[in-house]
Amino acid sequence: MTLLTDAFTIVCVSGGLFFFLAGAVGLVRFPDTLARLHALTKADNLGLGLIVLGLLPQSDGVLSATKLLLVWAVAQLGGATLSQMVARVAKDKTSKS
Amino acid sequence: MADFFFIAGALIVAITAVGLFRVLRGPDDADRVMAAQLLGTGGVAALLLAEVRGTRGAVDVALVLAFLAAFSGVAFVNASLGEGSGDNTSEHTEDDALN
Amino acid sequence: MNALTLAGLSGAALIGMGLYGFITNAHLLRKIVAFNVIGGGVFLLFGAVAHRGAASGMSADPVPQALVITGIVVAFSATALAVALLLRYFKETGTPFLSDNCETSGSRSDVERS
Amino acid sequence: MNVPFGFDASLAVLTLAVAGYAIAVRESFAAVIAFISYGLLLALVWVRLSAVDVALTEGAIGGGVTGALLISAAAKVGNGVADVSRPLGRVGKFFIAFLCAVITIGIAVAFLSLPESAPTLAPLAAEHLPSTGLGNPVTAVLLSYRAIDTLLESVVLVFAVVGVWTFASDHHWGGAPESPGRDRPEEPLVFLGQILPPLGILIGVHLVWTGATEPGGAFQGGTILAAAWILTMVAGLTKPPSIGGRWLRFALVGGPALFLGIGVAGFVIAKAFLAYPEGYAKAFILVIEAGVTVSIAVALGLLALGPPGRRLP
Repeated sequence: MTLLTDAFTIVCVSGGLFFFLAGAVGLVRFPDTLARLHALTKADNLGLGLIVLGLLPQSDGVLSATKLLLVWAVAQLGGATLSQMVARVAKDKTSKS
Repeated sequence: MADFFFIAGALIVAITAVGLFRVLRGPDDADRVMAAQLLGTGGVAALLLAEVRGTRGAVDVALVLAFLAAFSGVAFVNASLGEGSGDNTSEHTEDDALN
Repeated sequence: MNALTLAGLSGAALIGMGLYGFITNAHLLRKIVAFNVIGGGVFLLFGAVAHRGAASGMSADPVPQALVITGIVVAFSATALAVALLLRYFKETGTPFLSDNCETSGSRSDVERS
Repeated sequence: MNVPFGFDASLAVLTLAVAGYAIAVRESFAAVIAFISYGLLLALVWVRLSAVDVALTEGAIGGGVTGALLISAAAKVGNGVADVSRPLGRVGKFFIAFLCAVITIGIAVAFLSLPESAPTLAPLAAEHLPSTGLGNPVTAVLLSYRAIDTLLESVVLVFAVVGVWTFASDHHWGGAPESPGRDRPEEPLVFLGQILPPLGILIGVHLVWTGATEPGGAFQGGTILAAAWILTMVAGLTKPPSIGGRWLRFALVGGPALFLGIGVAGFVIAKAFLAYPEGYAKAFILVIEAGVTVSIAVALGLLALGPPGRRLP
C-alpha cells in the first residue's frame, strides 16, 4: 500500500515539476506577453495542482490535507483572477501604443 | 522519499528562478509581474514539499505566500489600470469623507 | 563553510549592496527599496547568529528570532511613513528627486527639508 | 559538497542577484518587483534556517504588504527625470562602492570571528517554557519573557499611523484616506474581493491561534487580516474609514491599552509589571494576543492606506 501511494506521489510530483518547467520555459521563450501569460497559467494551475494532489496521500490527518487543499484553492483563485486582469493590462498597453 | 521531496522542491525553485529572466528583460511590467508570480507559486510548491519532509509550519508559510501573492498582484493590476484612465474616485471619496 | 556561514556572509553582502544603492540612487523610492534591502541583510545576519545559538532541543535561539520579527514590523512602519512622506513630497514638487535649488515657495520648503 | 548545501548556496546567490538588480535597474517599477521576489526568496531562506516564525513574518510583510505599498507608490511617482545638480561621477560612485565593500568585509570578518561556543538563551527559554503554558518559544519570548518589547512595538505602530496622518493637507484632516480601488472596479477584482477576504480571515485567525504552540502569532495574523481588509476596499465593497471615527481609534489603541492594562495589573496579581499569575499565563497571553492582533491589523491597514484625502495631480 505504501509503495502504491509513494508511486502515486512520485508520478504526480514529477508531473507537477514538468508543468513548472514548461511554464518557466514558456515564460522565457514565448514571443509576446499574452503567450507568456498562457504558459504561466499552466504552471500555476497544473504544476501546483499536481503537487498538491501528489502530497495528499502523504499528509498526516484530515487537517493537514485540508490545509494543502486550501493552499491550492487560494493560489488557484488568485492566479486565475489575476491572469485575466494581467491580460487586460497587457491588452490596454498594446491597444494604446 | 525525503530525498525525492527535497530534490523536487529544489528543482522547482531552480526552474521558476529561470523565469526571473523576465524580471530582467521585461519588456512590459506585466512580464515582470508574471515572473514574480511564477516564483511565488514555485516557492509555495517547494514549501509544501518541505512540510511533507518534516519542516513544521512550512505549509502555513505557503498559505501566507499564496494569499499575499494574490494581494500584491491585485496591487499591480490596480496600479496599472489606474494610470491614464481619468475616472478615479478621489473627487467624491474626499467629499464623502469630509461630511 | 556551511549553510550558516553562508547566511551570515550573504547578510553582510546584502547590507553593503543596499547601502550602496541607498547612497547612489537619487530616486527617493529607490532609496526606500534599498533601505529595505539593507533591512533584509541585517535580519539575515541576526538569523545566522540566532541559528548558532541552537541548544536544548531548539533549532535556534528564540530571542534573536523574536527580535527579527519585531524588526520586520517596525521596518514596515518606517517604510509606510517614508512612502507617505515621498508621496506628499511628490505632490508638492512633482518630482521624486531631492533637488538642491529651492525654487518652491516658502510654505512648501518645510516639506522639502524633512 | 552535498545537495542541501548546493541548494542553499544557489538560493543565496539568487537572493543576492535579485537584490542587486533591485538596486541597479533604471525603472522604479522593475526595482519594486525585484524587491518582491527578494522578500519571497528571503522567506524561503528563513525556512531553510529553520526560523519558520520569521519566514511567516518576512513573507507576509517583507514581500507582501511592503511590496503592494511600493507598487502603488511606484505607479504614482513614476521614474521621473533626474535633475540633480550635483550628480555622482564615476569616481564618486567607485569611492562609495569601495566604502560599502569595506563595511561588508568588516561585518563578514566580525561574523566569522564570533566565539566558537555561541552564547545562547535557548536553554533558559526552554527551561521556563512550561510555566507559560506555550509550546512556541518565539511566542513565549514575544509575549512573556520580553513582553515589554512587544508592548512598545505595538505602540510604535500607533505612532507610525499618527506620523502618516500628519502628512495630510490641513483641509483634509479628519477626512478619510483615498480609496485604494478604482471608481468602478473590474468584475474579476470584485469577485476576488468577495472570495479572498473570508479565506484571509480564516488564515489570519488560524495563525494567531496556532502561534501558541506552532509557528505563527499576532503579527503574522494581523498582517493577513490587514491585507484582507484592503482587498475589500480595492474591490469597492468597503470604504476607507474616516480617521476621526471613534471605533477606528478605539480599535487602533485598544490592543496596546489592553496589553498595558494587564501589564500594570501584574503589579497587583503577580508582583511585577507585565508578570502573569502562575498557572494563568497562557490565558492572559491569548487575551493580549487577540486584542493586539486587531490593533495590528487596523494599524497596518491604515499605514498602507496613507494619510487622509491624499490626492495626486
